[in-house]
Amino acid sequence: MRLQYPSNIKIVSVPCTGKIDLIYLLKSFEKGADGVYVLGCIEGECRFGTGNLRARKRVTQAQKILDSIGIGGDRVQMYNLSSSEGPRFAEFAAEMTNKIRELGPNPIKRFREKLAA
Amino acid sequence: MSVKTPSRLEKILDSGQLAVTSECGPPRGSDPEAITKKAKMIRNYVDAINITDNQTSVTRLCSLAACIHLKLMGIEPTLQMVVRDRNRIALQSDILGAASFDIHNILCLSGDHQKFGDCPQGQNVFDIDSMQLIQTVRHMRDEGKFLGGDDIQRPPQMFVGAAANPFADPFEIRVPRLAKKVAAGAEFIQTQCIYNLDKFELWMKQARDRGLHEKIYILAGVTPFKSVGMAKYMKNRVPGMDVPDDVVKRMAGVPKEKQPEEGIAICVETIQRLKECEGVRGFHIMAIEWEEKVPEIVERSGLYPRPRD
Amino acid sequence: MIIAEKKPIEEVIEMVKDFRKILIVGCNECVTVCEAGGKREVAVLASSLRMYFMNQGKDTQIDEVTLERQCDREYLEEIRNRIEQYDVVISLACGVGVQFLAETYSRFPVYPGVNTCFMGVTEERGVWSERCQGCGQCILGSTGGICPISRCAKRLLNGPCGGSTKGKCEISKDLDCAWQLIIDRLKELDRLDEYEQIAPIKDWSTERAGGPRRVVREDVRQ
Amino acid sequence: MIGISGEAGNFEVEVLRHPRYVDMEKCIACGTCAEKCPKKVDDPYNENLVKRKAAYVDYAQAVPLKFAIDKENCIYFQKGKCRACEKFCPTNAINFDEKEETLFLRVGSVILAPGFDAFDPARFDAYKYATHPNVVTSMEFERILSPSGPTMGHLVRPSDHTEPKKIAWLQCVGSRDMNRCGHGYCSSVCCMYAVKEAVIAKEHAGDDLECSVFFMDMRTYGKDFERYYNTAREKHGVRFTRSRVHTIDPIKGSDDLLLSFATEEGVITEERFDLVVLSVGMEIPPEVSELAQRLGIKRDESGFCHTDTFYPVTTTRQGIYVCGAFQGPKDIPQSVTEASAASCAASVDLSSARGTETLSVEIPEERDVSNEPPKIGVFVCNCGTNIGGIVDVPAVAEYASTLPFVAHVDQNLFTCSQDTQDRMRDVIKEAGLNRVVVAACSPMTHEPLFQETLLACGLNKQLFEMANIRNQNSWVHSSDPAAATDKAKDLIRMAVARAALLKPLMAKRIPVNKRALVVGGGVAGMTAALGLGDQGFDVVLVEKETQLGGFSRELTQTIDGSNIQEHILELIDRVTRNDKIQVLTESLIVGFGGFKGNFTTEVLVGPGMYERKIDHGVVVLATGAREYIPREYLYGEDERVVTQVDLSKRLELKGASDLKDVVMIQCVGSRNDAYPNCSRICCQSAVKNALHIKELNPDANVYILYRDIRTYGLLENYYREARRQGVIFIRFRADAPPSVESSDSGIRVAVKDHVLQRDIQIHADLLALSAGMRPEDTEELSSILKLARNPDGYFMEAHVKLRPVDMAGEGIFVCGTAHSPKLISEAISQAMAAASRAATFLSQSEITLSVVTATVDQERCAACLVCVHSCPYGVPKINRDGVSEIDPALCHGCGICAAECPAKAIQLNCYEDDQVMSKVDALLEGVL
Repeated sequence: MRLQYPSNIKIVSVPCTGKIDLIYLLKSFEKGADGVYVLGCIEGECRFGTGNLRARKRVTQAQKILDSIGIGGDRVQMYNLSSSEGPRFAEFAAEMTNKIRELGPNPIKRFREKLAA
Repeated sequence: MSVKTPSRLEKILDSGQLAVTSECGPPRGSDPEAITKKAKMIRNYVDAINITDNQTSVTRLCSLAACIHLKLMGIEPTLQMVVRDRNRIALQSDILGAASFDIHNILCLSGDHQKFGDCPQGQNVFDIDSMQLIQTVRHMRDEGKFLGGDDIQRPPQMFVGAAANPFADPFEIRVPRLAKKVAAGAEFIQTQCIYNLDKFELWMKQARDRGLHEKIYILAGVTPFKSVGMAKYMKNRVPGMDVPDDVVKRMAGVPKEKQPEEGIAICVETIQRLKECEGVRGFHIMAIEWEEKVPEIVERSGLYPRPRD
Repeated sequence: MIIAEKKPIEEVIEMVKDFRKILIVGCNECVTVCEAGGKREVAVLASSLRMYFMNQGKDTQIDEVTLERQCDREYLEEIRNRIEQYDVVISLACGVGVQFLAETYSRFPVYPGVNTCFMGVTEERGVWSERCQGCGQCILGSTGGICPISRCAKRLLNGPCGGSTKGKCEISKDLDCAWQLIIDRLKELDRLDEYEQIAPIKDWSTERAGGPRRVVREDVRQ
Repeated sequence: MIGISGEAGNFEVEVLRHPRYVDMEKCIACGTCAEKCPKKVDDPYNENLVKRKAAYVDYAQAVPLKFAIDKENCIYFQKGKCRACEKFCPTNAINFDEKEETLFLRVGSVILAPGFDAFDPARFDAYKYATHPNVVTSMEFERILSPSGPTMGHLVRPSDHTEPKKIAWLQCVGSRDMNRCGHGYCSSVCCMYAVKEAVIAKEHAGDDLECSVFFMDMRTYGKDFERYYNTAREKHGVRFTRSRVHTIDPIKGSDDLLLSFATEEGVITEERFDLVVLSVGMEIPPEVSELAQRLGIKRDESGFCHTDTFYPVTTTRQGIYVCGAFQGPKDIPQSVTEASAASCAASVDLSSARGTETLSVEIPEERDVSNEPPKIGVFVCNCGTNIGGIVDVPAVAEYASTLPFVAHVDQNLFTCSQDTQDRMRDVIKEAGLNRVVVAACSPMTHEPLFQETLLACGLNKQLFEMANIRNQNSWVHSSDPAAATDKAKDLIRMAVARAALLKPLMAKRIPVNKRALVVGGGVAGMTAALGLGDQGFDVVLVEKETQLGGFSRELTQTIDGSNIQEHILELIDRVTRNDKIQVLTESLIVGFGGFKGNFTTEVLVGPGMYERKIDHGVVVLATGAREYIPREYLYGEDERVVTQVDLSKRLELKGASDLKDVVMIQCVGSRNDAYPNCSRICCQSAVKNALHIKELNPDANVYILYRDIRTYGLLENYYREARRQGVIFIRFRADAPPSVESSDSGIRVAVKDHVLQRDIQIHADLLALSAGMRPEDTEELSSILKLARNPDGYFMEAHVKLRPVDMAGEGIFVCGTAHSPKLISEAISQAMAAASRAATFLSQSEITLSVVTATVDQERCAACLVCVHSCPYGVPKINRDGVSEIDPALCHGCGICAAECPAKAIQLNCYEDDQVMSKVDALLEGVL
């Protein structure tokens, strides 16, 4: 369908969102990502049963941690869609990008600046 | 059963008359007036007055001091003692303290868990349990010895009581548990408030079947409802309480202003019915913050006047 | 096993916020199994702390290591060579491990990263419950294999109390009344008559009351 | 297909192939032709609600994904000039000279799967479909709900694109309607899809949307369908009204519609709706009828292919089989099942030819690269102008050459073309590359091709990585070429980083034991056993009773009069005479282990309980079901109360001459709180027995007390016939069931008739209960074989629609009533389907396992059991050494255990933590 979506999104693929470790989410921010979102299958339609539900729990855990260390839990999100839903993919991409734009850059990117100060 | 202590309560029970006891909760402050006032109200209508021991884990004036106040007024107190807050050293020590004032009745209890009291973060003790407290008092009285084995100079002379809840779960061990308390050395029982008379009578029957009614004096516990709200609260919120639906319905069936009267009526009817129940040797009237109604209940139940010395 | 819970990240931050070189030490035993202090939790805490410090504009070095056990000296020795580089250690082991680590490396401040809760079982993944308080005088033989000391809120040896309602404890509807369980079990074992035997007053000297405890086995001691 | 000559085993099929005017070899599906084509055409895939171009692809997921030119609408073909597509096609794939082609195919068997057409309601004037935009068919509504549809899933009505607040579904449009369209049959699928559409519409539009379904009988008879219906009604608040709407009228001055209908109580009512959906049925298209005629295949009066009850996929012409809606109206699961069944029947005919026309590829020995530092070759594809037109490919290639471990960079016009592949092969060899990154399109379509090239160079195919700079970049960021170029660099940097960490992995191959175990010797089990035995596979058939036949031994005849006992005897005869099939009766399964291709089952055989271990490659579960034993309506207390199965037997033995009044009660033990689902077969059982009584004794009165009559598909014809013969159908509501009393003179049945609005008393000689079905033995087997069951106890297939006879565990299949209640003909189809699916396993001599499996670092494992608890398939086990072990043959490769492991002792091959995080690290390089 070639729907346009923001180019700042890069995809890292995994066999199932159930494979996504909490550490992956945290480390992405530690390395300077402004936002991370997990795209899983529709709930109830995980090929492996409950992988996407587990992923959602981990996203919630990551949100809590990011909130408590001042990075902002809203920077990590989970969305669900099926493989035929191109428009929703583009919609989520735009939604996430807007959300991150509102939140601004990952605050740790100003680390060097703050260190110098 | 023969009289073993100078307790007046024991004497009355031993004489075969129906005993009447009641209870007072000490104040959350140091004014003794709160106790003495309540006690004056009911002194001529009961044979002994229990003083609760930090009931529902809410910190109050201590049971021992309140008992002393009664004693000084010439009223016979029953010292309630829970094992929640004191270890075996403190318990024995307080028993001796009470005995030094010639307090002759003690009621041995576990005590409510502190979780719902005013110090939910506090530690509890439970060094020994209520069953073992019964044994301890009897050991101190009858053997004249401390738990540690040493002799007691002037051992305490106490008539030893325990609580029983005929309604708590599991029902099948209610009578075995009573038997266990008898075996531990309890001499009288004050029961949980009775609303479910059928179930109470079943319990009594089972107790009679084992001959327990001849080994221990059972005082049936009653508490008048002030309102339908109180009935519902007791039904739903108080652990181990059995309030049948028809009792709640009966309270709900009268206008709000008539409810206190209805509560008293239920209470009086309960006493009257249980007077006929073999093995019931008296009544323990717990009129919670409503002590002024005790005389009326006693009178209307035909339990007045009380025996004189 | 020993059950522990992760401390809130805020509490850990408060403990170590003034240090610059932090070593987080996990334990591959109980705390791994109860998912509070294994390698994964070490990585999660490390990553979280790194981000926290960077966000504060602080250049803090945070390293991770997970030992086989922290309650044996030999395993603790594995970090002897590298511990010199740090100015603080956070241990995600139970209180036992934290102390032994602190004892072994007495020059280093050691902070706990978990709250040690109790000795218990995994009821299901994510649910753990207490089974033993280590009283040193096991009475399970007379209570049908159910411990009233660790499972009754009042530690009654002659329970239940009057608060037992529909098989649940007076302090919580989610908590089984231990004495109900004991009675059910005795019944199942056809031993309900034993219920009427009065449990004697317990000797607590082998428990906490007796002071810090120690077991010495001369037959195996070297 | 023009025609078939010859005979079974040796057909010659004449096929006329229409030109697509696009060379399939050259087309790279870039879509330039469609983009440049000036001609807009109605898009039939989207029910003509939007336009596509004359150069087109059917839909985004079409297979093969190749474009075509719609000759009827092409400007060049119609007017003689244009050829814009040809001019712009980057691969010169357009070929206007392509001609029609006649092919002659030599085949042994033929399977017909020509499908159906949705009924066109334009011919119903009263429904205004042809004239009012807000009356749509269910097919159109499907497209409106679809995210890839004309409104991208935004629920709006056609007339004004506003969101409807009130939608009505009208059932049985073009079905169960002899008067207006001559379709007497039920289309089987419309009730369920209407419920689904209503639920999804509410999910899209929110709970404020009012959804009303107008129906005659709600036919949610399939596995777990009734639960769905109940949820739609109770949880989602979909309203169901029992009425056939007679007229839809436009409301003047608005785009709304007025529905006129009579309620069940006979009250004439009108109601306004924003949108009306016609639940259109199925019909056989004229071209299919013509095809059948050309092939000389018999059809029934409704146009569906004629088949025999016991041979449900066999046409009247030998060697030609049928599946799908041409065989009779059916839903997707049953179509998929039947397709496998047809393939089983065809494979039996062809079994002697199996494996005779295969080719094998020579692969050079693999190079050991374990001691070499990574040497990565990066191939950046222009994809014609698809990538190159947006992304600055030379700059990207230049950038790639600066990345660590990159030893060679190429840019290609089409990396997937044969000449580029040849060149890649040379470069790998010359430059000694040991990792390859292709920056092009989607690995979904192209990874296997590039991996072939690696294999041909002696490189392990795992040493390959793709960066999708087309689908994830140039196509979707075409408006910002600079950003797309930057992103291409990022994606390649990520791919190179991962490539450097790739390790060769050898796919494990395991031999397949070519024997099948069939559990259950009823109709399904015997049919499955024959399906495999007749293809030449060894079968062990395990039956717990002393004789074969299962529950069908209790049955007499099917609704069309076919003799069930004769068929069972024939099956038993064929099974026992088949030397490939070994039958173990009085046998009990007590143990099970192993994995796909290599199972071992322990069986206790015979009265002596002699223990046998059977090694086998697959399992077919056919344990069946039995009739529910009613606790309702005096069953077992009064001998005049019987079940439908009892009644059938009685009619067979004693006839019906002594019967004056017979009452039947439906849904006994089904559709209630304890057992919410429909048992599917009981309505037709009642109709069958009612017709039988009428045949034996036309004077007898038969009353059927029902909730919905669910004679789906062609069974509807029997329901109509029963009404014609005077069988009286009385509906009752679930909350007011009939009451039954016993008296000396008969059984008194009282029920409230909702049409007549009064209580009815019937004095019956006999009361027949339509008792539902209950699964047999699934509980114990599920614990031994670790199988999933639904809440009713039936085995749960791997995927309800797409894998209807596969169990989740590979190599295990299910059929018959062990799967759900069903008719004999359906059980036979499913048994053949299970045999066919099993044969796909057994026909291989070895299975190649996926390399994507989890492995445990046993040194680190804390034996915490988290993997054991979190694996969806129960694969990890704590082994004798006290650590977790994951059998690669059983692992499905989801990686859940790896993510959950608190000791981080599990890694998933190809997705090891450092491989995944290398991409993140590379992406964010230099950010801090």
